[in-house]
Amino acid sequence: MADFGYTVWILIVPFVTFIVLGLFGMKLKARISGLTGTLGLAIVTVLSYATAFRYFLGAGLADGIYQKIIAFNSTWLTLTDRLHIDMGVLLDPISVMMLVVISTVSFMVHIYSLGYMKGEKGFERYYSFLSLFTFSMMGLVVATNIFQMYIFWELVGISSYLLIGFYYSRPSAVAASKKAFIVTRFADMGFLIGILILSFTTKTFDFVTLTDLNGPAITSTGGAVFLGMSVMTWSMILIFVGGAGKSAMFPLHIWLPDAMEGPTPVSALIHAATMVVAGVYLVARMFPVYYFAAPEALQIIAWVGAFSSLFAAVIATTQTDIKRVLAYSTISQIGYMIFSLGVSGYGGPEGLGFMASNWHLFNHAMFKALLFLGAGSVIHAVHSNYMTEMGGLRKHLPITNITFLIACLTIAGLFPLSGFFSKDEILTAAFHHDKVLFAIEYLVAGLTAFYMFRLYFSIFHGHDRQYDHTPHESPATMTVPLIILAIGSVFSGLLPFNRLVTSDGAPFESHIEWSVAGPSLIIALTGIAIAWVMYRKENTLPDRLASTFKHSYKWAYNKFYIDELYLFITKKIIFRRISQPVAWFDRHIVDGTMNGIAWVTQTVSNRIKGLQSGQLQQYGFVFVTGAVALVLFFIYLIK
Amino acid sequence: MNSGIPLEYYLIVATIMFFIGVYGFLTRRNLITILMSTELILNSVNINFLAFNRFLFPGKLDGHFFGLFVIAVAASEAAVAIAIIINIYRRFTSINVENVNELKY
Amino acid sequence: MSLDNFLMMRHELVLTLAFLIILVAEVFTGEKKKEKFRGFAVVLFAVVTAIGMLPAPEGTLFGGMYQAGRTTTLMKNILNIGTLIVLIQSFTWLGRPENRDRIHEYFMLLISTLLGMYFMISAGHFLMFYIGIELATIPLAALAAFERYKNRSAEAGIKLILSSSLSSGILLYGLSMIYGTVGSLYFADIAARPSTAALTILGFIFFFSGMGFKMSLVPFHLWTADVYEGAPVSIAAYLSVISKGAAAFIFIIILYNVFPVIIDTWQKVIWVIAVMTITIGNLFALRQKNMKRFLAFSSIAQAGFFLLGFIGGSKLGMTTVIYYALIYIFTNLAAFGIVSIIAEKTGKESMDDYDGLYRTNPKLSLTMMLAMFSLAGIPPVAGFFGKFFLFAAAAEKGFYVLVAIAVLNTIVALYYYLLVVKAMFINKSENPITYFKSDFMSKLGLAICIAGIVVTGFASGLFEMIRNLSYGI
Amino acid sequence: MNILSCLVIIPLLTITGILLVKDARQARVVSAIGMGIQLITAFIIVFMYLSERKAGNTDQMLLMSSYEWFRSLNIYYTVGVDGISVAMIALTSIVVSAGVFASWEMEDLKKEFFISLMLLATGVFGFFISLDLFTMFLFYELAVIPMYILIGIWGSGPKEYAAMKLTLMLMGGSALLMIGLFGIYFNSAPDGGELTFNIIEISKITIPIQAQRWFFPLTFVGFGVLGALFPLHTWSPDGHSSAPTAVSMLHAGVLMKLGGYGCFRVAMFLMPEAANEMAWIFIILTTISVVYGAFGAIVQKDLKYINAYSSVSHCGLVLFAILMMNRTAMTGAVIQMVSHGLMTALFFALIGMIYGRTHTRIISEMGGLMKVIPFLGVAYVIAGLASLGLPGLSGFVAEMNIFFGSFEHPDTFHRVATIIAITSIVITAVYILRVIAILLLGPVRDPHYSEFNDARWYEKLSILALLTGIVYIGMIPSGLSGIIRDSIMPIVEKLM
Repeated sequence: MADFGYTVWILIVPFVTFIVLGLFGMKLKARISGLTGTLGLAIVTVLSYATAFRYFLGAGLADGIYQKIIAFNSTWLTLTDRLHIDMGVLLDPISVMMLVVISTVSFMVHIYSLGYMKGEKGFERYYSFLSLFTFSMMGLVVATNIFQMYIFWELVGISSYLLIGFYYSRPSAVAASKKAFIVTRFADMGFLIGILILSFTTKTFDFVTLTDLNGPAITSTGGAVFLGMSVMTWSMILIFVGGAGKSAMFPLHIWLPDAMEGPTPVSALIHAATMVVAGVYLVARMFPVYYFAAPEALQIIAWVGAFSSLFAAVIATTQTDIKRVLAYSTISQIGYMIFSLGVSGYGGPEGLGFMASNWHLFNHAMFKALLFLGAGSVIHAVHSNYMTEMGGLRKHLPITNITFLIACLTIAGLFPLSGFFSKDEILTAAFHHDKVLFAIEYLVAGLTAFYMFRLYFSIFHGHDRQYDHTPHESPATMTVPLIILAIGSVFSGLLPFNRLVTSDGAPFESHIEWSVAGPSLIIALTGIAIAWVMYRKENTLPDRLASTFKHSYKWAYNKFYIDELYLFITKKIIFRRISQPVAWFDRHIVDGTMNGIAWVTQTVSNRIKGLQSGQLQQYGFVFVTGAVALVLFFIYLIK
Repeated sequence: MNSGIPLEYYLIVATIMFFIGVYGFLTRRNLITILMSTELILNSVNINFLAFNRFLFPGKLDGHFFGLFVIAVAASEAAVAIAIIINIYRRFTSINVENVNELKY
Repeated sequence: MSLDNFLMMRHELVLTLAFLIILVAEVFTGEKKKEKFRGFAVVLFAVVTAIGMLPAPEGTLFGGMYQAGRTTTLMKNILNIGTLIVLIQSFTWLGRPENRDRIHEYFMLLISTLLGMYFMISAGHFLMFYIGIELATIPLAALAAFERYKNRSAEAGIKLILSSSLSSGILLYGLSMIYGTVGSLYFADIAARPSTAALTILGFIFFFSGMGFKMSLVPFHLWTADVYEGAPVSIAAYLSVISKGAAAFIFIIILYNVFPVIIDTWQKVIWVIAVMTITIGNLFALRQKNMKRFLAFSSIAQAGFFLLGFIGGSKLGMTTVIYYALIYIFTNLAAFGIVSIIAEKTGKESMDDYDGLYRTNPKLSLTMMLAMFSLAGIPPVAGFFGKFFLFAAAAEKGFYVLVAIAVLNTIVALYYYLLVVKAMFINKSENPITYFKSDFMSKLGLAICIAGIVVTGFASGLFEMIRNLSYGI
Repeated sequence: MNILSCLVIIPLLTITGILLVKDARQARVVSAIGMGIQLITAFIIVFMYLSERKAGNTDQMLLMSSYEWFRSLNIYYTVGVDGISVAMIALTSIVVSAGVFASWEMEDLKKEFFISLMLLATGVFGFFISLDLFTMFLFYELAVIPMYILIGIWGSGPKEYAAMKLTLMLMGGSALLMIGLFGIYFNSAPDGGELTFNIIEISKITIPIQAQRWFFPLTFVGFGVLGALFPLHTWSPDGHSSAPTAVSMLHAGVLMKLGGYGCFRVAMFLMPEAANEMAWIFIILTTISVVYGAFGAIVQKDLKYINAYSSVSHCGLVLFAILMMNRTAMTGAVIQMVSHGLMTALFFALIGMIYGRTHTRIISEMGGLMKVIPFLGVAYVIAGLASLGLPGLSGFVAEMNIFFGSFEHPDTFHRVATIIAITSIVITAVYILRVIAILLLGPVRDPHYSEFNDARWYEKLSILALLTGIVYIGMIPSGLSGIIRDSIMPIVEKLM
């Protein structure tokens, strides 16, 4: 088997960049630090692509099956006699695919940011954080064991926190970053407990051992049963909670729309293409365990994914902030991927959902990054986030217009763009699994097409608004990445994923099932058509519709009040009902007891001062009484 | 030598004297009287010593000697006490024990 | 009786000699030289102390009435050292005009009380013990009333003398009962003829009350605070360390030598009294503002701690009692020394007057802090070692509950000792005690105390020596 | 002379040096030099320890030496170190040095301040090297008492009350401890023979179980008070908030570790049977500590109070892990001690520095400091991240050891307790991020802030010393964890 030892550098390079820019960035010129970061990423990209080519073109194959290759592994910390945390690089189809996705998008974002972030204060800080993120995300995907994954999982969380709060003097950004971190942290607690239970049952963290079909995770009968489900199922559900948190699945999705407070390229990289799909990756990584040892968990995953995709799509139709629309669209699309894993089987054609999910992940990374970067380009031009303040931009931003349109068509799933292929496979997998879920996803497909084109038409069509200055096309540093990503979006549908990324590593045959794909195309087109009618030209139709469905619209517009619910729980319950009473209890009861002891002592001391009255005869009385009392006590009571 | 009065009688007298002394110490207001009450206590002790010696251990004279020494010591004690009482009288112009209570609590 | 035998009484003899020298000297000293006489007397006493350190024969005299052993010699030496410090500390005070013509009296009275204590410690018979205890008490009353023109001094004197006569009456009453049951007042005889009759117990408890008075144990302690406050500072110091130390020594000797048979009873009595003493002493000390009164109550609580060494009846117990007494002498004398220096220079005795003392008189404050820490049992000063071993002695025999009560009380004690530290170091004052220079003798006195406080704890050799001279039941 | 004793002697020599210098301003230089030497000595000891181990010496304690003290009571001055003490010594020397630099601009009574600080250091170092219960106890009390002076004189706010409360509660703990030590001592020779205070000697025999049942809780609670065991932790918020910077650092950073260290070195190691029997009570209490401290921290308004409650939570975790009685959890406990020591010292140092500039510690009265004092701001964020257990920083390593170790227990009770304890990591994130958001981020609140200087050289030195430790442990934990794992073995074996 080929030597992939050099892949360690994929981790080392961005880390070094992070350290260098973090410590000495202040001293460097802004441009130099930007270029340093981009150069580091270029190296990573080259290495990732090289690895991908080598892996998929033979080096990863053995007996016609793509193997799991441990390119590097070293013990970082010994926990118990059998559990130890390793740091290493695991190469298998999904991790290699992720390397490509992350390095591509990240590289594009690095280049794009050179233009987009130009002149921002803290440019070097921005690049240093980007490097940290890239490092963490790379570490996450190449993790050889679930604990390494958890470590990098936390690190991507913190990078996300830092980048969302990049404009730290803006209170909304600060609040958003805090919210993102705490929500995901809460989910990570589930992940950690899940790991605890899993590792306790299986005595290993290692992915290779865990996903081995004869390994302890799969062969164990699950042991104890708790609330009707085996311990294994519980642990896998808890692990999924972690994934759901990162991937912003309902009901842990609330942080993602707010996370749009960060710079737009960051949203493209972290909150659209890479970090948020970590949950999908996690489930894919543990897929055999889910499938064989915790089928109930997989069922839950399917429903969570389906519901999230529907839920987010509905909200997306009502939002006016373009980045928020994209954020809800992201949730919806990730819901697709998660759902797809939930309805997948294992091995060969059975594993269609698994393959489709990963394929969609790949395509989604391309077109969603493209959408965000396009949105960034728009925002850059008009200095606003609200589509109500935009219109007719296609004349001013020709390149952005074209690329954005391509992305919208892709996400709507029009043949022969990449989105069509992966979405079709997902629907096919669902069709064979569960008809209800399948119906939901059909609906979502239509909604997706509708809200994407609502967005597109609102921004690029209609008539001009009053702009402060005439919008103009972005510089080349920004448009080139758009073009590259557009190309990616168009053509990634042609990649033979069924040969490369499958649930068991073995290629299988799959083709487009037109009985599923045909209606889906029609639904998508219908969605686009409705959007055309409603938003192509300025008219009153949307408003009339909104007032007809006043209540549902209001609920959707307010994101079904989930945020308020959270606010209620945190502010009212945790802050008011738990923390303040705890603080009060501590001050007044626990501390009060301590002070009370002191008070009692003082009081007693004051009360008995009369004993020392200064009267000689009273002293004598006490003396004699004391003596007599002792006598009585010892002679008549003790004896 | 035995006069026919049994030991118990002496002891009862001594005990009564002891408690009269204590009672006097606790109730009289005049310092001199208080001093006298302590002499009563000491004398009750002397009776005890002498009676025990005489009745139970006539062979040795421990008790007798003890009595003598107690008397001597009591005298010196009284001397010092009275000297202080005189000083009290000078300072407080009274020898009422209740007035002598500047120091308390 | 040969000269050798006589040398057994060396401590007493030397002391008597010193007494006589002072007496004679008074006659021949002119009016003007009287002030200088202080120095002579202190040096004389230093010589007495030094002679006490020389090796001496052991044995008994006067048919067993007087016993001299290495333990008693040690105890006397400890008391000598303490008295020497007291004398050094009283040097300045004696120089006052109103005291000038009574310097001799002061020395003679003090020496005679010490003599009384020696006889008490060396007693082999209760008669000797009684004479000793009275000799140690009566002159003290005179000393307490030494300041003729102060109401408080007179009050202290009368309270001391009358309380003491009541207590010695009760003590004697108890002794007469013991005499009645045993038929002898020789220590050896009483120990050899065990009697657990109710009358013996009754006698013992009366005897105990008398000793409790000397050691100021609750509920026999009420005179203590008033007398300490009213008496001159050096006499209060003397009362609180020397007199109390001597009482503790003879008490433990008597408990070990005379009443080993009724150990069950006296352990219970001591248990109860110790708890009461420590607790009540602490509770009262908590509130005090007058430094002398404060130290009085603190010394009551300390007396309770001594009882923890008694209760086990073991060799370790006696060792720790003697060891702690030594530490306690240095510690408490340091505290009293500072109180007396400040009282002497400024006339202030209240704790509030000590506010901000550190800023003006840092050295005094530091010494006081050491003393307070030592009293509270904080390492690395000697008090820590003393307390630790005392508690160990009680724990050795399984009195864990008593130890628990005692250690919890040390927290209360720590509180009020820290109040003094707080006053000196932390509190700020509008008009603090201004800076003053102490004279040589005050410094010398404090220096000895500091050396004692710092060294005694670490000097394990001293502890071992005391242990070799101690014994258990 | 034994090199370990140097750790006690150097601070004492430093005190002498401070006394000798004329100018009070020189006191800080003398202290800095003294603690510099101390730091070097500490690392020489670490090196010596490692090389000795490498040479194959498998004794439990290395570098031992023993001097007779109170012969008849069998009290020796015995010193020796294993991996745990070595780790604690290194921690202490770092924190003390950082503390000296953090109090560089001490204004009032400089000499006295540094003398008290050195005295405190003497006590702490002495405690960690002692193998004799008596000397250990002596150093323990020696470390506690200078706190009174330090807080009382140089503190802020209700300092007198806080100082008194802290001292009395800690001494109350040591009072219980003293009884416990007597219990151990007088039961150290159940089959006759000589009583001993030597920990190693006592660990070879079994103290009668009836005695253990009495004295284990006393010893554990006695040490536990210093380790902020619920409900005896209330000295901590008041004490920490009133103490001057360096004292908060030392106290939270090092002194509280005395509690945890004592708990397993004395209470659990010497009385394993009772420890096994009674652990459940204390597990409940420590679990409460962990969660309760974290919740308590959420609503605090004063920076120091937040950290004080956070310390209650984190130190609760130390005791919690110790009670889990297996190798991993106890290793985690020790790492947590080191880690918490470093990061909480850093926190308090930073709070002191921020306070020195803004003259307030109420978080709602500050805002946007990151912009004006970025160095301090970034350091605060890193300390916060370490505190909430971010991988790559020390807190994570400790917590993972603790949680995985605790979860090793097959019974439900331990595992439920573990899961409850885990929730603290979320709550910690809440209060840490809340502070960071209000204090450092957002718009600059006050135009005067622009006059602030960022960290000065001595402040940077102090911060960097602590940060290095945090990052080192977080990045390369295997060194520390390896040393501790080996050394914890004898204790765990005894507990099994």
